[in-house]
This record gives sequence, C-alpha cells and structure tokens, in this order.
Amino acid sequence: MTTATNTVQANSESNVWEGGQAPFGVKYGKLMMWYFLLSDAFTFAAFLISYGAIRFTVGQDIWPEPNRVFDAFPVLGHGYPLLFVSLMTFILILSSVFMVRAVQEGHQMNKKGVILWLGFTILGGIAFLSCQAWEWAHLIHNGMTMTSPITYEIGGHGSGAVFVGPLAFGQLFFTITGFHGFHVTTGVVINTIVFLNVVFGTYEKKKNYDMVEKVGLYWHFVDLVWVFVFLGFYLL
Amino acid sequence: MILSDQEYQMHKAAVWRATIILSVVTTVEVGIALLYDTFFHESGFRMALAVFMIMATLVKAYYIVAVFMHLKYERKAMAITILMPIMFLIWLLIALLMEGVSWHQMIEFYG
Amino acid sequence: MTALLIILVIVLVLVVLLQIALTSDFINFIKGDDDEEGRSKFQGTMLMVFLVFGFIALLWSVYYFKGRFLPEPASEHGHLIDMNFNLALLFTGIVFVVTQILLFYFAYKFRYRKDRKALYFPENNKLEVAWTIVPAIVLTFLIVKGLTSWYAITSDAPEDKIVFEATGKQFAWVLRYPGVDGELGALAGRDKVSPTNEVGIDWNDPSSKDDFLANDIVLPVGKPVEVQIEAMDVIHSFFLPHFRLKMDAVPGITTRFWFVPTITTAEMREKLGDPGFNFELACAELCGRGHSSMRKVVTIVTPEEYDKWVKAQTPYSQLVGAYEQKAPLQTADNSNTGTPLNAEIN
Amino acid sequence: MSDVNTTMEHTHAEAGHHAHEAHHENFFTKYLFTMDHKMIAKQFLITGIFWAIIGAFFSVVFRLQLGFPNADLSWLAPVMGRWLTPDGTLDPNFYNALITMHGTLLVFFVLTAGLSGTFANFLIPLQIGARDMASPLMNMLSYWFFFLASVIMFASLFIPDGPAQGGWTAYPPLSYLQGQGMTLWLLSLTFFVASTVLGGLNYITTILNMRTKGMSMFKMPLTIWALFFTAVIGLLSFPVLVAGFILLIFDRSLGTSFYLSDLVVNGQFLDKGTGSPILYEHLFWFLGHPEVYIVILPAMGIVSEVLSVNSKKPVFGYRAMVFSILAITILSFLVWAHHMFVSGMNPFVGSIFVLFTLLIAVPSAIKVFNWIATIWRGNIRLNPQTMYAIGFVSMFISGGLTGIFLGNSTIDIQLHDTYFIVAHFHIVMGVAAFLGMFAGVHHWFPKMFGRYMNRSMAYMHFWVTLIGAYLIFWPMHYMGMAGVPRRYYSFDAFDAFSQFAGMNTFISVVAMIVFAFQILWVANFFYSIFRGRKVKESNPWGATTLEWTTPINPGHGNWPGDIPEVYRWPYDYNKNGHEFIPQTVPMEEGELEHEETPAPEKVS
Repeated sequence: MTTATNTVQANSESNVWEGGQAPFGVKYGKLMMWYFLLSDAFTFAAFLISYGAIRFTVGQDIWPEPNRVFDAFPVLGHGYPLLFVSLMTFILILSSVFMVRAVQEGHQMNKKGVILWLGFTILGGIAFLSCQAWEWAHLIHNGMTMTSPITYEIGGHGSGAVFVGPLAFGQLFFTITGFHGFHVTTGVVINTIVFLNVVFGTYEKKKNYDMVEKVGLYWHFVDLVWVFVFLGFYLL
Repeated sequence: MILSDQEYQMHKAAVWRATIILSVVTTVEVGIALLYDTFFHESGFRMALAVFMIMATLVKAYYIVAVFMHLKYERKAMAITILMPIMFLIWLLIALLMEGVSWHQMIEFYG
Repeated sequence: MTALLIILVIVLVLVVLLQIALTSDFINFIKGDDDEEGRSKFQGTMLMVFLVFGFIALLWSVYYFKGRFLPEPASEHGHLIDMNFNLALLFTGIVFVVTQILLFYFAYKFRYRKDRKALYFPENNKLEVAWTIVPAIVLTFLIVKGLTSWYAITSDAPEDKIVFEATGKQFAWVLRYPGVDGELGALAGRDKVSPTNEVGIDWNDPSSKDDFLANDIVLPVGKPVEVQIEAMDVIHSFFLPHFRLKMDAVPGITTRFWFVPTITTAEMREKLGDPGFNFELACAELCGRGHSSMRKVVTIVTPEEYDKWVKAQTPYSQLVGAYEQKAPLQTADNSNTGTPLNAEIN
Repeated sequence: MSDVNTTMEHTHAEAGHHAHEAHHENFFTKYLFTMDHKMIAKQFLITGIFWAIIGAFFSVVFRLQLGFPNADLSWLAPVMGRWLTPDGTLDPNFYNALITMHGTLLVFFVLTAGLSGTFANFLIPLQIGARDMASPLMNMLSYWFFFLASVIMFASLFIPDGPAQGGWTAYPPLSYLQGQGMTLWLLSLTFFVASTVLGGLNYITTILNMRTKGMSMFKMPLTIWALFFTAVIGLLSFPVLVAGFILLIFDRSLGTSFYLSDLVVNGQFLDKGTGSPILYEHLFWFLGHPEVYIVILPAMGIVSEVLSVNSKKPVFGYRAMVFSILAITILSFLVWAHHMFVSGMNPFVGSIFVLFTLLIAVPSAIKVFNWIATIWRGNIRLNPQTMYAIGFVSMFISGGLTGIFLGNSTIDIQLHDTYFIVAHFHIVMGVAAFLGMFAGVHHWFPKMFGRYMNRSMAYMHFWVTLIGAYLIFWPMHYMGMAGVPRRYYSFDAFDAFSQFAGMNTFISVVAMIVFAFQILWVANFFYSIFRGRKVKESNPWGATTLEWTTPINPGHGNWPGDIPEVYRWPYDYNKNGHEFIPQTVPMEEGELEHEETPAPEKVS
C-alpha cells in the first residue's frame, strides 16, 4: 500500500499508463499472484457451478439436509448440526487474520512480528487440515464415499427411518472440499518455506517482505474459496 | 515502505473490525441454517433463506477481498481488471443452473 | 505400390522446385538489385488471376453440384431451415463477393511502385461507424428470423402426434413403436436391459404390451411425429439429413424432436427418378469404432399404409414372452398393496 | 517513485548481469534451459513445427482412408504397424485416434503453443521495449511444461491401446470407456494448461508493467494488443477446462459419476448415478470456444502489423481494431454453447447463445473492413509475408462468413457435426491461423535468426497452400449441406453420403500435395536458419516498431545501451512525406497525432 500511495503522489493518475512505470503501482510479482488467483477462481467457480447444475439435475427433494449430514462433533458425538464446520470456518478466518498481521508487520520490517504471526497462520492452517481430516474420516466411516451414497436417519439419531441421498452429493463433497484442502496444504507448505526464509533473514537482506505479501494473498484466497464452499455444502 | 505509526494503527483496526464482521455474519448464517431443520422442504421459505445466505456470503467475500487482500487500497484500475472477469462466471452460473433444471425435467420424463 | 510411386514422384518434384527456388534467389542475390517492382507486379497479377479463376471455379462448382447440396427437404420445418439458410446465404454471399474482390483488387492496384506514395489515412469515423452499424442491422434481422424458426421447431409437439423411440447403442439404433394403442410403455431402468429386453422396458406398464421393435423407421406422411431419443452407452446423434433433423442421444436423459414428413419415399423416388432412393438415418456424434455404420432406412408411407404396417407387427412382449412370465406375478403383488398395475415401479 | 521503478531497474540490472555472464554460457544454458525470451520463442516455434508435421501427416493418412477407402496401405506398415488390419486397410479405431490426435495436436500444440507461444515470447519484450519477460524463470518453466506435455502426448502414440480415440473434444462417456491413451491425453493436456497459464501470467504482467518510457497502451502495436487479450482469454478459460478434466479423471479412476448415468456397455450394466454428459460439454466448450480466439487473435495481430508495414500505410482505425479485439474477447466467453445446439440443451438458453454468437460477427466485420481499408491506396510490397497476410484475410472472410450459418441454431440443426463445420473451422482457424503464422515467421525471421528466408520457395508455398486450401475445403461445404457427417471412417454404408466419393478422392489428392509443400516450407525454414541470406541492415522492412531498433542479432537484454524511449504510435507511415517514422523519433513541433489528423479531402 505504501507503493500505491507513493506513486499516486508521484504521478497524477492520468499518466501512469504512459510507460516506464507500473500502472497499478504494484510490482509484477504481486500482479502475477493476483491474476493467478483470478485464474484459480475460475477453476473453483467451475466446480461450484457444476455442483449447482448437478444438484438441480438430481432435484431438491432427494438432496440431503446439511444439518443432518454434518451434525457430529469430536468427543461429543452426534446432534450438533454445523457446530464442527463453524469451528473450521473460524479457524480459517482467524488464520487469515494472522496472515494479514504478518503482512502488516512485514511492511514495518518487523522480523519478530512476522515470525510470530506467520507462525500462528501456519498453525491455523494445520488445525484446519486436521479438522477436515477428522470430518472426512467421520463421513467415510458413516458410509459416504465416492461410490456409495450418503445415508442418515431422518428423525435424528436412533429414529430408524433412513434417508439415502444421491451418489452425487458425496462425490461433489469430496471433490470440492478435497480440491480446497489441496490448496490449503499447498498454502501451508509455501507458508512454511516463507517462514523459514523469514527466520533465516532472507527478506531482511532483500529489504522487503514482498514474498510474505504474495503468499498472504494466496492464503486469503483459500479463505475466500472456503466461504463459497461453506455456502454450497453447509448453508444451502 | 514503513508506515507512520498512526497509519499502522489504522490498518490494524480495520483488520480487527473486518474480523468481527466476518465472525458475526458467519454466526448469524449458521444460526439461521439451523432453521432448515423444520423448513427444509418448504420451497418458498427455502428460497428466501437461500437468497439471504448468498447475500451474507457475498458480504463476507467483500471483506476478505477488500480488507484482507487489500484490494480496497489498490488503484481502482487494478481492482477493475480483477473483478470484471468474474462477470463471465455469472453467465456460466445462470446457463448451467437453467440447464440443470432442464436435465432434471428430461430425466423425470420417464420417471 | 502405386501410392509409393506417387509419393516418390511428389518428392522428386519437390526437390526440383527446391533447386529452382534456391538458384532463383541466388541469381537475384548475385545481380545485387532486387526488382521489387517487377516482383510485386507479378504477384499482384497472380492475385487477380486467382480472383477471376476462383470465381469461375466457384460458379462452376455450384453448377456441378446443383441438386446435391441441401437436397429437397422432406419435412415441414426443413423448409424453414432452408429458408434461413438461403437468407443467410444471400447476405453473406454479397459480403463475400464484395470483400474478396476489394481485397484482391486493392492488392493488385496498389502494388509497389517506386514513385507511388501511400496515403496517410489512419482514421475515418464515418466509415467505421457505417461498417459497424450495417452488419449489426443485418445480423439483427438474421437473429430475429432464425430465433422465430428455432422456437417454432423446438416447440412442443401437437397432441395428435405419433411417438416412437430411438435408442442409440454401440453401434445400432433400437427403434420402439407404441403399437396400436399409440402409447409407449415406460422404461424400467437400464439395469433391466437383457437380451430379451433390449431397452429395459417396464413390463408392468400395460401400454408396453403392444410395443414393438422395428427394424427400420416407417412413418406416415403429413402427421406430426415425435422421436424420443435415448442412448444406452455413449452419446450418439439421431440424424435424418433429408428431414433436416438432428438431435443428440444422451445417456441418462431423454431428448425429443418432432417433425412432419411431407413427402413419401415413393413420391421422392419418382421426383428424383431414382428407384433405389431411400431416406436414411445416421449417427452424427462420434461414438466409437462403428460410428459410420449406424444406418437405418426411413420409409415414409401414406397414413393407410402406415396403419396397415403397425397392425402387422408382432409386439415385442409376445416375441420374448414377457407377459406370460411376468404379468401374473406382478398382479399378485399389486393385489396386496392395492396399487394399480401401471404404478411406478423401479 | 523508487519502488515503482524497481521493476525497470531490476531488469536493467538483470540484463547487465546476463551480459556479463554471456561468456560462461554453454550449450545447455544457451539453447535448452535458457531464460532469454527470444530463445524460448524459438523453442516454442520449433516444437510447434515438429507437432505440425506430425499432426498434418496424420491428416494425410486419414485422408488416404477417406479418399481411397479400402486401399491397400500395407506399405505404411513400417510406420503404422499393428494399426493396419491384415488386409492392409486402416483400423477404424486407429482412424478415430488419427482424427483425435490431428485435432488435439493442431489446436493446442501447434496453434496455441506454437503460434501464441512463439510470438508472445518473441514480440512482447521487443515491441514494448523491455529487457525480457517480467519473470524469465516462469517463462522457461512455461516452455518446459509444454515440453513435458509434448513428451507425454508423444509417448501416447506408442502404447498398446493406441492414443486417445474420443475426438479432440473427448466427450464422455466415450472418453470414459477408453484406455490408457485417454489417460495420457488428459495428463498431457493438464501440463499443457499449466504451461499456458504460466505463460499467460507472464505476458499480461509484462505488458502491463514493463513498457518502456512513452509506450502508453495506445502506442502499442496491434500484435501486442492481440497477444495481450489472447493471454487473458487463456488465463480465464483454461482453468475451467481443468475443472472439467478433473471431474472426468475422477469418473475414470475413482468411480464417480459426474458425467455418467446408468449405462449398458456391451450388454454389461454399469451402475452409476445421475450425472450428465452435457455438463462436460459445457465445461469443455467454456474453454473450447475461447480457444478458437486464442488461435486466431495472434494471427490477426500479426496480419495487421504485416499489412501496415508492407503497404507503408497506417493500420486503418487503430482504436476500432483494439476495441474489436476487446469485444471479441468478452463475447468469446458468452457464446460457448453454440457448439451444443443439438446436444439436448434447453432451447431458450440456446437462443441466448445465438444472440451473443451472431454479435461476434460485428467486431469481426470491422476488422476485415479495416484491413481492406489499410491496403487501399497503399504502396504494397508484395513480399511473401504480405501474400500470406492477404491470404489470411481472404480465408478469414470465407471462413468467418460460414460462421453466420453455424451460429444460427436453426441452420445448425442441419449443419452440426457435418463437413460444413469441418470446412468452416479449418478455413477460419486452421488455414487462416497458419497463414498468419507463416506471415509472422517470414516477417520476423530476420530478427530471430539474422537471415532471410528463401523468397521464391515462400511464394511457391504460398500459392499452393492458398489454392490447395480452397480446393480442399470449399467442396466440403457442399458435402456438409448434404449432411455428410464428420469423423466417419467410411461413407460406403450410406447412399446419401457415398455419392461424394469422387470428391473425397479429389480432396485427398490435393491434401497430399499441400502437405508436401508444407514440408517444403519446413525445409526452407531450417535451410534458411543456417544458409539463408544474411541480414545487412537492422531494419530490413522499413518498420517503425521497437524490435527493429535492436542490433541484428540482439543478445539477452535486447538493447546494448539504454532502452529507447517512445514518442509516437507504431503506424506513422507516409506521414508528412516520410516513408516511415520509427516510434523512437520525437514528435515535431505542431505535428498532429493520428487521431487528430483530418481525413484526406479527396476520398475516391
């Protein structure tokens, strides 16, 4: 943002396009990250839109009810609809907040701050992945896989009336949350590499923490996608 | 690069504000989603809830993109180049949902 | 072997051409002066020759193939499609002739000359606006015409339609007719497909009793016909070129197309003077090894002949003995629950 | 301010760095793992030529089958091996494999990577005045991903099942039912997408951030505009294809049923859910349609540039050209389902696609008229590249106009999947794009290799290609109107289709001759790299753009000294009595910019 404010002062908006300078006041690396995320957003959008199309094809009547599918919580057992997934959402949001803080400390050239907040970010990512692993394991244990449909008891646990959902639900769930989880995993790996670089002072020597900002964008994007995955699978 | 202390505090405050908004919206969403328990198969009510959920999600997406991803503070031209292409997805969404409905009817045809 | 020889000859010719080209450039290079004017004149003249001969060849080809492209449409909406085609041909034809002539003529006329000065002419708003708006108007006209026809063609079939079902599979079409009652029996699902139930007919549906499988398509002239198109394995496409009818057969969903045949096979044979003529059904979507062998003959007859033909067919259920085995069993089941015989049973 | 200029300084520094290192360059760093955009462009070009020969050879083989059905091809056994039946005819499965590979190779590997990969890499830094791409490393990776995709695709030609046989569109369930060939095909194209996205990101950011001083967006040559929007299209449409592919890969390997419903294959019942194959068609064509603009836009840019330089006349309506490229880009994302009018899609949705599709004709028409107006009253040097460019415009008109038939859903009922569409897209995005590519290679060959291509050979090649292409594809329109379906192994079974047997033979013979002359072009290309006449002056065509201000054989970093500054648009030809005024010449006192120049008084 310093970049932006400085250049705005240096050049009036009208001639930033005249060449010899970056028209958005942004270095190419950050710009590339943004456009890569735009491109990646199209992949996720294609998945989510396919989800919508398939859901409409199957029909609303036999689409499973999220409150029944996702009502488990570790240790506590069943009967807590959406509680666990809300926890996952909060973890991811918080992790995203930590990342913003890391980026801000990076702008202040505060190495210690970056280490602290980036460390929290990575922990948040790992926590999210662990939660997702638990959720997947739980659902697979309950019989929902890529090739067998979701089942649950309509009137709550122990009521006996079994609802059998369409195959498509489980397939879409695992594909899309899996693809999201793959992004989170990549994010954690990249964050860790950047974290080590921060610790070893690579960016201190370079006199900028741009790399933290770039991986930060990626991390927020993962959060952004989760918001829509959350909407598709748990809220609608 | 280094911001003045005042600016730094301001940005920090903006982030925490966004965090609170995101948390509140998510909580409200989840709270309302619990209503599905009773009304899951009533299409009119569902439709209203779905519209609410989508709106709330867009609000969340706005805060993530604008504050966390810092797009609000970038030059407008850049924000436009990033946001305009999303328009293409809207037509993809509309077309495929209409197709989904029509496939449903074509499958239902034979029961 | 001949092919090998032909290839050898082609290679030889190429080598000779290569040599000619190399030496001609070499001579130019030695002479030191590149005759840009003469070169441009020669190539420009060639462009004009190409233009003239091109148009002559075009006219000749139209004359030569007359009657073979867009064969006489044999359905009502076929005329609609041909009308749209001709309309588009008219407009695009004009544009084609004008732009090609201008392009080649300008290239010839304004070819390089030492003393020629090109005109500095970077913009002209009037011209640009003109050639934005004129195409837009023409296209609007084509869109309106086209969509009107499109909605007419894809509208729902009239009530008194004749229905039959065409199921594509690798690599043949299964044609099922509703029989005397005019109603197709329901399908029970693909898991019921077996050698004695080719498309998985629901034998519990009484209207399936008189359904019959036909070897070829037979249809009456002048009656609306709806084809229900299905596929068992991969995507096929139900294509009747003479009827201007094409619709994909998509596994899992039922697509439909309705049309009114307007000419009988006998009339068409007379018209063409070809006693061996037949309307044909083809597959138009790549479906594998035997894609090009999914042929059926389509015979259009008078309504009387059609009725006679329908009555003469043996129902499929009789052929495979479905009702003798299954119907009593099913009735017993139904009597318990009290559901009618044609209730939906998977 | 300093922050902003770091991008420029960074490249300055890097260029100096490289110049310093030039002495240590060995074969590997110079020709293989190079980060110089010019060498990467050549890598793309040569790999593209390799695939073009293979793809075109495949078309010759299947044209043999179509032109001479049941001919004895046993003499091809050394190349084709087990794909021939014992009596020497072509196996139908292999026929399907040939058409699939022909389509895939030419659309993706030649006309996407070979065309936009070559010219985007070569021209963007040179024409906007940059030392190299924004990220030379990613640029190198982009090529090597493409190379990896190429290797996998090449390997798939030799596996026992044979390469993919589902058509280049790979519609499920047909592609679901196929063997390892399809697996490799999907894998290869996934790497290909990675290459395109990496390349595209680089092109876009380079054009935005790295323009030299004075090079405003509206002073960029049309080639750059075209390549810019090509990259945008690729960046936004390929990801959707990847999503479609992932679902297909899952269907094939994990037992899901996104595209599958209950099927009966060879009498065997496959228990699947309620997926829809049409979903794949949508996802595929969301890429597939923009893809044809990825193919044609770079050619359009090259042709605009070549016509202007060689007729020594400014491109007519520069801004209109830019905005029509923009309009094509936007519309290309809204029209994909016009490939699916008879797929069983909702007719109402279809009608909206008709509307958008036919709208594309407007910007296309503008471009054609502007090209014609560009050469009007010019002083046209009919060099080979000019001839190719004129051939491009002619082909673009012929092929573009038939698009109006196909975009109209009503007419499309008859023409869909017939030889009419084959003729249409071969003319407009096959031959036309190739002619644009030839024009580009001839025009920039002196810059690429410091030598000229042989002119006489080029003329010969041009005439055979142009006449041959019309002879091959024009009659196909008639066949298509009669309903002859594409992708048919044999027409013998059908009375309505076999009546064109003579024409098929004719087309096949012409196709073989044209193929032979493409080999001639390739021979010319490689001969000229090593033995062509040397370039003596740094600006042989008298062009205004920046690439001709570099030395004849520019090193890594392009300009030995400072990057030149730009003062005017790239098309100042025959202005105020000068034949051409390079972009680096400052505007004279009181000189008007092109938008302000009044139209000539006498327009006749």
